[in-house]
Amino acid sequence: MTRILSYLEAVGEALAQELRRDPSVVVFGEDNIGGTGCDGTLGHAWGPTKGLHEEFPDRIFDTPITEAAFVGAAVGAAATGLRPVADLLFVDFAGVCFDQILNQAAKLRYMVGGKARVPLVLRAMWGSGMRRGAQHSQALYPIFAHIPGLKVVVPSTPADAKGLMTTAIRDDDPVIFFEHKMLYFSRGDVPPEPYEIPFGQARIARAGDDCTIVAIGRMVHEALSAADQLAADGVRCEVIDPRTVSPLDTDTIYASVRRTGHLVVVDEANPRCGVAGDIASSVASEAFDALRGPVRMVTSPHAPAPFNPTLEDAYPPSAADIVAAVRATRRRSVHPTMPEQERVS
Amino acid sequence: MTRILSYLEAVGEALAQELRRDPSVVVFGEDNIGGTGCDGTLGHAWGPTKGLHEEFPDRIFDTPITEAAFVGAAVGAAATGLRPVADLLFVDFAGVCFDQILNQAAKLRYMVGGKARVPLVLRAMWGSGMRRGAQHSQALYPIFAHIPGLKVVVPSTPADAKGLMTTAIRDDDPVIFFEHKMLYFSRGDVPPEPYEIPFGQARIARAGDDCTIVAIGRMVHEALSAADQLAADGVRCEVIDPRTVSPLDTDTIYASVRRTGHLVVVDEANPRCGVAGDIASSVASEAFDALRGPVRMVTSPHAPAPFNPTLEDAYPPSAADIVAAVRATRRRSVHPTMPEQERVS
Amino acid sequence: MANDTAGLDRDQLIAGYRTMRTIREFEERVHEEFAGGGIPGAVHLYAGQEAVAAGVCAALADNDYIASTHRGHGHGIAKGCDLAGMMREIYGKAGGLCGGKGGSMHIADFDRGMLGANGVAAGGVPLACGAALSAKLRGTGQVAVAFVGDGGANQGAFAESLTLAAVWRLPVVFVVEDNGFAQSTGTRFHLGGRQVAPRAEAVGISSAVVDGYDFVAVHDATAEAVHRARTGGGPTLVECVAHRFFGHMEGWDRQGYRSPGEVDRLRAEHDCLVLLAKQLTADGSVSTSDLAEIDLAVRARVDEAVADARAAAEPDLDELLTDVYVSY
Amino acid sequence: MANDTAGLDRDQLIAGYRTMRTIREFEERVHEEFAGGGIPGAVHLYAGQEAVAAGVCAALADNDYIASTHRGHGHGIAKGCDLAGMMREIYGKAGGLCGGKGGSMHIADFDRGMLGANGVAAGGVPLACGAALSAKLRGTGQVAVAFVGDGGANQGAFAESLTLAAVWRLPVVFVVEDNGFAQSTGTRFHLGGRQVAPRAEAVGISSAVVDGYDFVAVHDATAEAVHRARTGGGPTLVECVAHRFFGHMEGWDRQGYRSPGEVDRLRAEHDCLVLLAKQLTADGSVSTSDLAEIDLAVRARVDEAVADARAAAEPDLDELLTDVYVSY
Ligand SMILES: Cc1ncc(C[n+]2csc(CCOP(=O)(O)OP(=O)(O)O)c2C)c(N)n1
Ligand SMILES: Cc1ncc(C[n+]2csc(CCOP(=O)(O)OP(=O)(O)O)c2C)c(N)n1
Ligand SMILES: [Mg+2]
Ligand SMILES: [Mg+2]
Repeated sequence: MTRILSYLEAVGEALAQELRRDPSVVVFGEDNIGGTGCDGTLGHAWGPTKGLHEEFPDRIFDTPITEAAFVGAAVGAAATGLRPVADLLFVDFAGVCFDQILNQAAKLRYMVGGKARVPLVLRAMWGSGMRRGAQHSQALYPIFAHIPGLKVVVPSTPADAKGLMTTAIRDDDPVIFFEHKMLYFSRGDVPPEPYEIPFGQARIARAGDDCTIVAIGRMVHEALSAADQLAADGVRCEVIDPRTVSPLDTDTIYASVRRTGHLVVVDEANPRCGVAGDIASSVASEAFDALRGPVRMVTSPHAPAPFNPTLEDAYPPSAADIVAAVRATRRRSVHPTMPEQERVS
Repeated sequence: MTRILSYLEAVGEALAQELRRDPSVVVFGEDNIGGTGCDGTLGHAWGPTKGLHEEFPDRIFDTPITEAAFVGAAVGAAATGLRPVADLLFVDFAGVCFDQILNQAAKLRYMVGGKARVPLVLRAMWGSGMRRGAQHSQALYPIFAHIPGLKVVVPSTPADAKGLMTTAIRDDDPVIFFEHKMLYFSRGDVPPEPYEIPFGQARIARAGDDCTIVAIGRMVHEALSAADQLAADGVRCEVIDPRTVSPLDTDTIYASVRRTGHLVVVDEANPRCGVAGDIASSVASEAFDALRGPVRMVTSPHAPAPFNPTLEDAYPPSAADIVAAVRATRRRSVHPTMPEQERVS
Repeated sequence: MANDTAGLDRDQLIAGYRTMRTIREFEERVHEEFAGGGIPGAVHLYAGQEAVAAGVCAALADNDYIASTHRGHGHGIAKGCDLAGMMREIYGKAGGLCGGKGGSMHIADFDRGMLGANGVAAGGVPLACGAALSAKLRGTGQVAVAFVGDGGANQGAFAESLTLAAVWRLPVVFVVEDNGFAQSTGTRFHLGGRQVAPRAEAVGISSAVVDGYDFVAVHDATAEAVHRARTGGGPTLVECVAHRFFGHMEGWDRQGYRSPGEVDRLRAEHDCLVLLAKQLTADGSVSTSDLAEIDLAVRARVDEAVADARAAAEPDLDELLTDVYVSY
Repeated sequence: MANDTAGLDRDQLIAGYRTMRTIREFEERVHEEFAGGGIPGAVHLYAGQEAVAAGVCAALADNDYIASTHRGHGHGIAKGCDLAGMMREIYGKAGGLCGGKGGSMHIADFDRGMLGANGVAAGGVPLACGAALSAKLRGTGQVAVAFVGDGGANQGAFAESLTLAAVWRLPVVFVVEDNGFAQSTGTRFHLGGRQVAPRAEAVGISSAVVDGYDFVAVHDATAEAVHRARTGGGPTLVECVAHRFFGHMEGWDRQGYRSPGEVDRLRAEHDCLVLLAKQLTADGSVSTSDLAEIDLAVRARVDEAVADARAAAEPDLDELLTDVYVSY
């Protein structure tokens, strides 16, 4: 039995179920219970933590605007027996606590020779589309994927959001959990019981043999509508959602490209040193012989996000951009298929 | 007439000459003049700023350990008529002031619709090899190259260090200037007069037709010794030093790969979402038809830097790793050369 | 207050009233326009706090600098930013102060010394220190003001800026606006009910705490701070207490965190405009009809600005990729 | 000082002396070994400040936590880290507390509640707040100590941690070690000659400033703070003034920023070991020969640790890629 839940409700359900299951789970962030300390009642909890305070009054709390302190506190608490889920609100605010992520959370275990574990989850709202301007619309997951020691999760559906959050809370390493602000109210089937979705296992969102499209987060939906349009012309695309960009399920991607011979990566992040180039370069290195056309990367431009809605709508990749990229790489199918023994095994 | 200078002296000479030339240039950072406020004499200026205080007592000064404040102050000063050169010491400390780089310096001009300029230089020591451990040995330039609005400079020789610093100070955009700690005492010819080296123009460190090796910073020297070894076997490698990773001179790289048919990128940074994958994916997209073997990326591993010298020496790419990568990609030359009209123009 | 700084004359008081009324009218109107769906994005209204922006900026010269916050409309208006340019920016239209690329959270006007609203709590405070450093080194005698909220005052960047300003003896004034809340979290929690001023004193920065509803009090405290800054005396912190009339962000909260009737009482008993009107009309030098005239004129200007913004064109699509760099 | 916390008995004082002597011997020896080329990397010596680490940790239980700094040898020794394991780590050898992967700047021993030295100024302070949160929520009664230097106290992360600890009423003690310098920059400049304690008071945290050369004074102030933390009274800041004997970092500076003869005077007039020895022998309960015996025993242990570290093997090359994740 499954119910239709929103992405936001799905994240909240995972938090509630893990709080019930494991007393070491604690949740905190600005306004996570909404207005602690004001006269009278609590005010304005919102988002996935809404309502948790009523059931877990002692295990979810608000913080002052002190990200460096409370993200660092999450690291220290994780290393001493808790499983904190800290809320950054917008991922853009990682800027004010980046040392605690880059130099403390990510490196502690390695620096102490494996004597520590840092089982924390850092929740972060990301992505463009909400008319929030350049400081509230970034993707940034490529920056976190670059950092050894972190795990980076980017769910695209309510069911994945719940299962991946459950896995993230139970995981013994620091996890940055990316929630796309424009997916919060997207809805889908979500099983009611707790369940884990393993990290590093991609989801084949749509099967096809003509071109592999790897898409991240909200872009999975753009890729699917692009695939629909292309199917009308008889081009059958395979759409792969990696679900986690660190670890990354390269096996599923390579296997698909070996069937299709073509790769398009769709990444809402900025283009330089992003996940699109990361995946495309891995394929060009490890599945090169299977490529029958150039890899194509479809990303947001090398520019901050604009405020104006018309400009912002033109900022992230669109289904039309993806269709064009698939056509472009297939048009340039110039390589003979390799004989079997030449295939990379 | 040129003299032999160290990389460190070359950076210092650029600072001194620009301070002389332009009264709006100011320099600050921790210990930049060394111990301001102590009883008696100043203590311990070191590095490229050593000695500047004597000539420019009012234009170089120390800061308390307040990176968020003084890097942000550099942004505010740059937007109001100065050309600050701020010193981060180790690039790893970008963690404690990342918001001011990511959300303020990089985005200010765009957010205000072009009404502001932010001509600042942020100096940062980077790289492994000095036995400093995980928090003092990072590369991190891929993180900065990912951010639209920043320019990222990674000089590999004393002459480039001076010319690129001169350009950085005169440039009207925020520049992150990466100084490899293990190159500080490397020496080379440096012209005495002030000169600029334009951003986005790669240097061909060695010409060759058999394989293109793109290498960054200290890796340029590893690539050159790898090229020497390969030349002994008759493999003539072209070694390209991009000098700046943002902007990146892709034209020079594409042109080279179109001649050689092979690409190896050597990047001391960690592998995920790094410059190696960035360059390799661009080539696999824009010069795909020219590739006669898989692209190869040689990087540090997906791990923090270890303290132990034996382990640390095994951490960054070595000439031997590069030789192996070149051999590997050439061994797998499986594609016919494309007929002329198929070439990407 | 030092005598050389106090004593606003009649015209200055009237100008202050006009500024405050303009902000109030502007914000009440943006509130309606947002509700009507005409305005996109995140809008944080300043209504209720007008005396702070107006009082502070009345003590500044045209070429002085201010670094603002996410709640920046009042600061911009008080510093003299063009009303239509601001409204267009809030609508995201061509001809907006940032060409529509910044919006409410990034309104800036460098020609007016307005270095920008900021989407990051306390993010603009170090920028103000930099502007002060620039003024000091260029020897211009300019002063920079850093606005920060009670919540933003808990940011490390704010604490570091206090230290840097003290050590470098910068001509900067930190204006803390305690409006009772950070989003929906009350100062009783996040400041432990305390003031921010002692944090400045702790690093050797003198401070004043004033009634943020009182234009004259805010002006006088700021004027003294500005005088100190201009004469090489270094930084000062001025803490102003004045609660906001609206929620944290338009369309976001229903202010459940406020006690019942709190906002009505606020509007009834702590309206900075009513207070200043009383002060102005007390000695009969200004009549209520004089003020009513101002109110009408202000309304007309705001009407114009809204009409202009609604009618304004969308930015050209090419704008998406311009202004990332001066050159690249 | 509250009576229930003061009054160290003879054995505790002797234990304190042994700890301080061990740190001194350890650091003097590391200084020589580094000069001899045996030790790689960045080493910051604690000599001169021994009474702080020893006094603080004498007031802690075994399962209490400390978060240390880049100058962490003294903290580790005082918290009971294995001497040989520390020395091996400083040499970067197999069997070091971090398997040779951390070095001097990252020595940690979670079994002893030592959460790690830290290469980032004030980087460990939020971690201590987290350990305190953990203790509070798990109801264990443990306390966490955050060590920070005078220079690190200017970091935003430290200021934010004070606020967070106050708001969350955490069982944490902030120990500020004012040793006069941040690298070569003096407190006269970067603290404006001020103390850090008022910054804690400003957010409602009570504080004490003590002579960092006086083991008993440091212990008593810490004991009171620990008592407050254990009994739900929340955080305290203890500021200890004690200058270092060596330069900022081995092989880095010639201490040109110090006035001539400053270090000699320091060693002659402000040696915490001499002071404690005086206190111990004053009433005759302990003889100088008793202390000489301790000194000999300590030297022997340090000799052993050095010999052991020199002889120890290099870590296995596979270690390069282990411990990045628990699972990946
Ligand atoms: C570093 C950072 N953390 C969190 C936020 C989200 N946020 C936006 S406004 C706000 C409250 C700010 O409160 P205050 O500084 O008192 O300003 P006010 O809204 O009351 O004017 C918060 C937490 C932010 N913008 N920046
Ligand atoms: C955030 C950050 N900035 C700069 C440095 C470089 N650094 C290392 S130690 C040090 C001085 C620290 O002074 P203090 O906190 O007083 O500790 P002490 O060395 O005196 O024990 C500095 C600036 C650093 N480690 N971290
Ligand atoms: Mg507020
Ligand atoms: Mg110090």
